[in-house]
Amino acid sequence: MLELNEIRAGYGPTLVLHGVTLPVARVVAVLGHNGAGKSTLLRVAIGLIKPRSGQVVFDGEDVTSLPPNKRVARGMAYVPQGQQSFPQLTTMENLQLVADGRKRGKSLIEQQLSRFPALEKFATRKAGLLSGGQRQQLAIARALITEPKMLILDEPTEGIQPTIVAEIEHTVMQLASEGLSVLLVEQHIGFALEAAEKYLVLASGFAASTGDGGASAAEGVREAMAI
Amino acid sequence: MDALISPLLNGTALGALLLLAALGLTLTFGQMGVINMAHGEFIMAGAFIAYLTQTVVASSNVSILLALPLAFIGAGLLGLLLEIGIIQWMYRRPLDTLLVTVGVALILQQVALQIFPAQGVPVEAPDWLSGQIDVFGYAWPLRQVFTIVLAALCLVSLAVWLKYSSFGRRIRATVQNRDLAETSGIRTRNIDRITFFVGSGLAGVAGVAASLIGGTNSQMGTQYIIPAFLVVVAGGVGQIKGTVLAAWALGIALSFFAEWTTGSMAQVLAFVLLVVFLQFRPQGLFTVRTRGLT
Amino acid sequence: GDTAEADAGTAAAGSCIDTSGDTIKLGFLNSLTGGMAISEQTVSNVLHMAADEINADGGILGKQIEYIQEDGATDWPTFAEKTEKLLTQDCVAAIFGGWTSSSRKAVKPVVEENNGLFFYPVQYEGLESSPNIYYTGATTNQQIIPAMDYLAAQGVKTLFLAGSDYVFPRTANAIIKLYAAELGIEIVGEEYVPLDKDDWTTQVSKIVAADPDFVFNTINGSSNVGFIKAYYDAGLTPETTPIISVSIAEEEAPAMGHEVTGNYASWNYFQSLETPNNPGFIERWQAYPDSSGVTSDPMEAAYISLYLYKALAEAAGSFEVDDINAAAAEGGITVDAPEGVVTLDGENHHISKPGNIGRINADNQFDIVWSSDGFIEPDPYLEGYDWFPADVRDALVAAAG
Amino acid sequence: MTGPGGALVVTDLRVEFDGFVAVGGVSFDAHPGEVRFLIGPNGAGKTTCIDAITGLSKGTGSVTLGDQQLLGRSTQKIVRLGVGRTFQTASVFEGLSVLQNLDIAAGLHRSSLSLLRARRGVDPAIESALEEIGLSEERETPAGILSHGQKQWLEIGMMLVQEPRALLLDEPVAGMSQDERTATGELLQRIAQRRIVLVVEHDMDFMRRYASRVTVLHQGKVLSEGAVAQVQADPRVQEVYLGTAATTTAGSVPPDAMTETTTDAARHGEGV
Amino acid sequence: MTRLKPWLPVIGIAVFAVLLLVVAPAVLSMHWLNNLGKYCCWAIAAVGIGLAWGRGGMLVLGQGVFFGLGAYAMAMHLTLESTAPGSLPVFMILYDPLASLPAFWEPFRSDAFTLAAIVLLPVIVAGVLGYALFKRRIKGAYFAILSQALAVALAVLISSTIRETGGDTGLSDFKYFFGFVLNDDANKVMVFMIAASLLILCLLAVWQLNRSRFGELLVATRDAEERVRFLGYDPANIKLVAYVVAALMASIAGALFVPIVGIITPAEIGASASILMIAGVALGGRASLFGPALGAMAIGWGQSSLGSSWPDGWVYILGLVFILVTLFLPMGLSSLFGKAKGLLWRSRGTPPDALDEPAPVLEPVGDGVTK
Ligand SMILES: Nc1ncnc2c1ncn2[C@@H]1O[C@H](COP(=O)(O)OP(=O)(O)OP(=O)(O)O)[C@@H](O)[C@H]1O
Ligand SMILES: Nc1ncnc2c1ncn2[C@@H]1O[C@H](COP(=O)(O)OP(=O)(O)OP(=O)(O)O)[C@@H](O)[C@H]1O
Ligand SMILES: NC(N)=O
Ligand SMILES: [Mg+2]
Ligand SMILES: [Mg+2]
Repeated sequence: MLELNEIRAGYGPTLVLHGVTLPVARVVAVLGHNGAGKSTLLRVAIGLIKPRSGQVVFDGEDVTSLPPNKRVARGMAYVPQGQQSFPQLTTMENLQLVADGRKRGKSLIEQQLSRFPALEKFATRKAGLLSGGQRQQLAIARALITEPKMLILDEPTEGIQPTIVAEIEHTVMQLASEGLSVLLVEQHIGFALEAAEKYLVLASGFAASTGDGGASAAEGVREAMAI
Repeated sequence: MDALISPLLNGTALGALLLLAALGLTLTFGQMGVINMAHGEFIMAGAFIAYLTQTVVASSNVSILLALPLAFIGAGLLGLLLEIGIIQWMYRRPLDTLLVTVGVALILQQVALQIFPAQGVPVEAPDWLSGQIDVFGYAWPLRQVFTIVLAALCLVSLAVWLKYSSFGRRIRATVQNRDLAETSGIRTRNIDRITFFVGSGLAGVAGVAASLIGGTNSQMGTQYIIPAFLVVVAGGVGQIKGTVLAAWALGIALSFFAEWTTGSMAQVLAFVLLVVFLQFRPQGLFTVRTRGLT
Repeated sequence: GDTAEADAGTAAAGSCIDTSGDTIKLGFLNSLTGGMAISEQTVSNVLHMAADEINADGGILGKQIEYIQEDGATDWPTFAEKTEKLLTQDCVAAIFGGWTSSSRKAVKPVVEENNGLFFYPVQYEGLESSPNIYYTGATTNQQIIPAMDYLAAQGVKTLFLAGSDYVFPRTANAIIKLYAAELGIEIVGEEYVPLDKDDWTTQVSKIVAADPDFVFNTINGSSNVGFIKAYYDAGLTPETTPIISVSIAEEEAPAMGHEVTGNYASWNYFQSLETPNNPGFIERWQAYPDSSGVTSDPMEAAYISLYLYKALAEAAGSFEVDDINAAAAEGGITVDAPEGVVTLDGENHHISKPGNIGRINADNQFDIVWSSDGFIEPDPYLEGYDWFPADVRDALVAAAG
Repeated sequence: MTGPGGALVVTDLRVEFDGFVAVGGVSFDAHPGEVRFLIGPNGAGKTTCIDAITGLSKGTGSVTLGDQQLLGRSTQKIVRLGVGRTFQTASVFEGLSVLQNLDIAAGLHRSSLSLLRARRGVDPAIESALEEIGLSEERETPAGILSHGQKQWLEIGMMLVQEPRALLLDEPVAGMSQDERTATGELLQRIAQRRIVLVVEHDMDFMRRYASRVTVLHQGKVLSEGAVAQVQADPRVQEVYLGTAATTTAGSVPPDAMTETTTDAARHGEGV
Repeated sequence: MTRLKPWLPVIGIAVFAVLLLVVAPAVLSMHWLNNLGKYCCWAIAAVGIGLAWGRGGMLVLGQGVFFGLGAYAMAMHLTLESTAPGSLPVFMILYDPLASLPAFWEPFRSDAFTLAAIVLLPVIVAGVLGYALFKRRIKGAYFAILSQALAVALAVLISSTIRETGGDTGLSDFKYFFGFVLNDDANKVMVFMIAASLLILCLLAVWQLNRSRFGELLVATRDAEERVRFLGYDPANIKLVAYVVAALMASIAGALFVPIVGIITPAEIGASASILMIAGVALGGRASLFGPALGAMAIGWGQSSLGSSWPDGWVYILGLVFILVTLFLPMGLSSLFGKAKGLLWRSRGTPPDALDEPAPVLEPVGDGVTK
């Protein structure tokens, strides 16, 4: 579904990704140390960063030069790292924002509210006043409301309580099993590998190792990350 | 009692004019964070458009009504041009937009000075605006009533648009987190453009009102810009109801001070009062709280 | 430097005016940018026209005028700086321009220090004279006092004063109040608004409340527009509460539309004045590039100023300041101006002028309703008026040195 | 009193926002020598507790460090009394180098006048903090281009050079990889030998490995308190926070193992 | 080379000093020397703005207030010095010849009081104002707009107290400067030398402040004010120091402007004048040492020369300076130099000075709350 070919990208004068190619599979996990360039790769995928060279292909279409909103319109959804929200909008407005203009907008919101009860409880509170974990739930809910074909998740369980981590992991697995494509960055290697068909380990902006997912891959990944 | 009526009514009308001048800023400054010092020159553009309309449609009874939408569109287009040409590169540097737009303001003033007669041009009020209505024995000029009605209309439409339309939500979202808005599927560039268009367009409408009150010339914008920003700041940036209250309070204060002292002293006192007020309510009349290290 | 030099007025090094070639340099100093560009661009333009005319006519003392246009930028220190530049860098023989009294007061010490010449074309508050300045606009006894006399003759008993907040209106009104007391006219209100502010509503409400017989208007610039509109809106009309202005001329009136029609202005020159020279002047001006199409008192006075300089230089047979002042002191310098033949007072450097009062008609022209008997001699210190406190006059004359 | 500096004692702390009770009467204490954990569901009020202790939010009740009352004082005063904190999202001075960041942090007890002099050489305290946080090599690097984890370490280093008596860390290992977590945990244990360390975390494996005592908050109240095993065994804690999975993954099983029982846990996932 | 690096600014200042104090008086005509003196005044104010805005992040849009305090203190003194004993300044006679000198003028007869006022007035006013604003955490656009409003208020106040202050016309026609006759070339050169020396002093002072720990702290406060609070500092105090120093410099600039230009008016301290001061700083480079001073001098020169030869054009150029510099060179012309230097140093393995270059690419994208 999503192909990232030979991506070179960075910020200002510094190059962060040195020609990274993503393995092609429905569910791909990207692993690596802090600062390895995982988030950068995801930002390239969604279009927040223009790669200096390389190609982003989604659903057979070259989207390298499309802005993020057009990629979203084509079925990508993105949950950034760091519990981001629209702080001055209420929880409900945060959700309505993405539901606007969708036919089943209302019921999509309902669906997410029942998935994340905390959001229902704080529907009228400004998102900026929510706790970190609540905001992260909101971010995931926002992404799901767009009914994406592909979900790009940047450490979606960071800062979330274990029960909800489990819930999120379950949701991701389920969506994946329903046919949704997923590009996932996770520190929980076990979960990442369980969900993923293929994985990519990034080290200092280079693809250090790739392979098939599954629990058996864990050893290899740990080794690749250790270097 | 009588001594209070006239400054009260004059002040309300003055407040309405200030509100008109400031309403656009609640969008461009309050929502988008752009400190547009050329807003005064957009007001000027609105006034000149009122004049140009009059040169085409001779009857001032009709032309002023025609001028309102035209000024909205004309000033809006100017704003759009500014957004596309300059502001779009600067959303991450809000304070710097102040400097850029000072430059734009200087240029627009000079252009107006060279296009139009230096002394300014006349904008004739329609007949239906000459005359007064009696309020407790005070003959209240109709033109002041008109300013108030116009301000109220703009205010209500803007408030409804922002609060209840999905567009309003999208504007606010874009301002608060541009990247997130973009990756939530919002066409942020369109939002920027439309917001700036409407905000600047409102300045144009204010310009039509201003053209009926004072001179229409290249310098006219300069007298509105600072009070308009003060009104927005005192109201609580981005808070329309705060802006309304602040504009009204400033108008009333200016009027009463002018009643008791001189026109110049009134300016000084009103400014100082505002600064002192912000001392006590640094985030304005109405505030929005957020958490964290912002 | 040393402190011993007692006399601060020591003339600077002798002038550097260059008379060797076949041109003579003159400086024009007007605000071409900033708020006063509104008024001063026209003055600058008419100075160019006068220079062109004089050049076409053979120049001054056979030398073609080569003018250097400077921008005062509506900033008084800039006026001072440019004056100094024109005198010491460009070595011009004389400078023409200025509008507000503030600009003149900024120029004055500089021309005095450098012993230069400055020709000032706008009506002002008087109480000033300088060996280095020639005033071709009206002083108070040529504009304000005739206006007051006119009001008294009309039976005006109560008067309201409205002005911009700066030196000319403040001083003019101080004089008006003195004279009003003498004439038995009661001043029922006095209001000032900053020069760059258009909002007059509160002040006009006070006029409504005071219900004066007449309003004396010393507002300058575009603030007049706001004043006139507020006045009209409040239901005041020339029939019940007429205004007499000293700074609304043919140039300014159009910006106020029909709402100013019927009100009065006191000037020396009007476009509608029927003098032998006026039609030609109007015609040449209307044909001049970038002309505003109408003539007005300040621009006419600016036009005169260049001719006055020509007359002085030719009488002196020299471009040197001291020679020119000497020629002025000799007396008998006249200019056949559009407003009539004006005569220079060699003592106080002002010119005689006719007093006229006009009423604004629908074409924004003035119907003349009163004219003085003959020309009024300039009396900047109001020496001929015993209601003016002698101690003030003495103190001012003493301070002027 | 366990240590020289005295304990951090929170008594009946309450924080309200427009009528919403975010923290409703929380009491706990932390002593030097232990790594104290504060856990609880999202929105339980953990960050708000820390905000109140550090003067960022207004609270009532009492918070003492040794014999000093902290509540009601300004943030900078509280810091000067010896309380340091990190934030859920790392915040360092991006425009300044690592060294400058540390130097500024170290400067809080310097006299105002000495501020006017330029920095010469590197304080030994800063040198050892650089060692401690493993950024010796990066001392001249602008903090803005450090990785997420490095920033978090720098933040800890900035606290260390201030020689605080109490360190409050809000999710210090969020987003860190496994070995980085280990490094951080060991660092915290070393620090805790002489200081009060209070950690807010959702990483249960991390908690199990490094916590000495744990307080569980729920809806602004203390739900449970005690040693790790004790708390983990508490059914109420399992219900609102850990999920039943926790019982099966007790011990030192890596957190990744938790995922094996996700479906199970999901049914208990109640949220806040 | 590396050992020399920290001293490069001092060498720069020394070169600048020689140019101003030795070369300029030797080669320039009196007119241009006087103008250069005027640019020096603006440069002094700009150096302060560089500290407050460039380093401290406070967009001080109302430095005219402090410029005005110094200028009017000096102008009142010089006016009294030029007035015959027992008589009133001329402009006062116009309105009320019998009244006595306003009480607040009296102390300005004294040389010592005047000099003290030039230093203390801005310190006190900026101290009180800054304390109030910063303690209430007023910053960003709020601070900018408020400070601008204050400049307007002061300018209007002076305009409308015509009898007490001379109003819109301002104060002018000064004959003596602390006993020296002003209309004397030797004394004019002396006044120029004073202004130029003070500019050099201000540069040295800001150079030392910037390299001090305070300077680092100021940058830290600019970039993350709340974070500084959590290190135990009160950011309000840090900002206050920079603000007061900037105010003091503006006041000194205003005080020297008066004898050099010979006139002070409310327009020189109002909104446009204050913004013009900012223009120079932006052009030169707000965060650099020399940028603000050189930028201010460039704008001054542009105004004198281009403003003469092409007045409309000058307005357009000024407008374009604002636009283009802010758009393409947010750190001013000096950042071009900085970039070149950066390349040079990087190639030798030393990173560029992070303080000078808050690289915009590092700006966070996160939950930014617009204030
Ligand atoms: N906005 C930015 N400007 C400059 N450099 C950046 C920016 N964002 C990230 N970097 C740098 O790019 C590199 C890769 O960052 P990235 O965020 O992609 O890492 P990551 O693998 O997602 O790490 P983490 O696990 O900590 O989130 C790091 O060195 C980081 O400092
Ligand atoms: N300023 C505020 N105004 C209103 N409500 C607030 C405010 N700050 C926090 N809250 C609410 O208080 C509750 C506690 O929030 P807090 O951030 O302390 O949770 P937390 O325990 O740190 O959660 P997490 O683990 O998700 O970070 C939340 O419901 C939050 O929405
Ligand atoms: N002299 C004037 N009108 O200022
Ligand atoms: Mg990341
Ligand atoms: Mg938290």
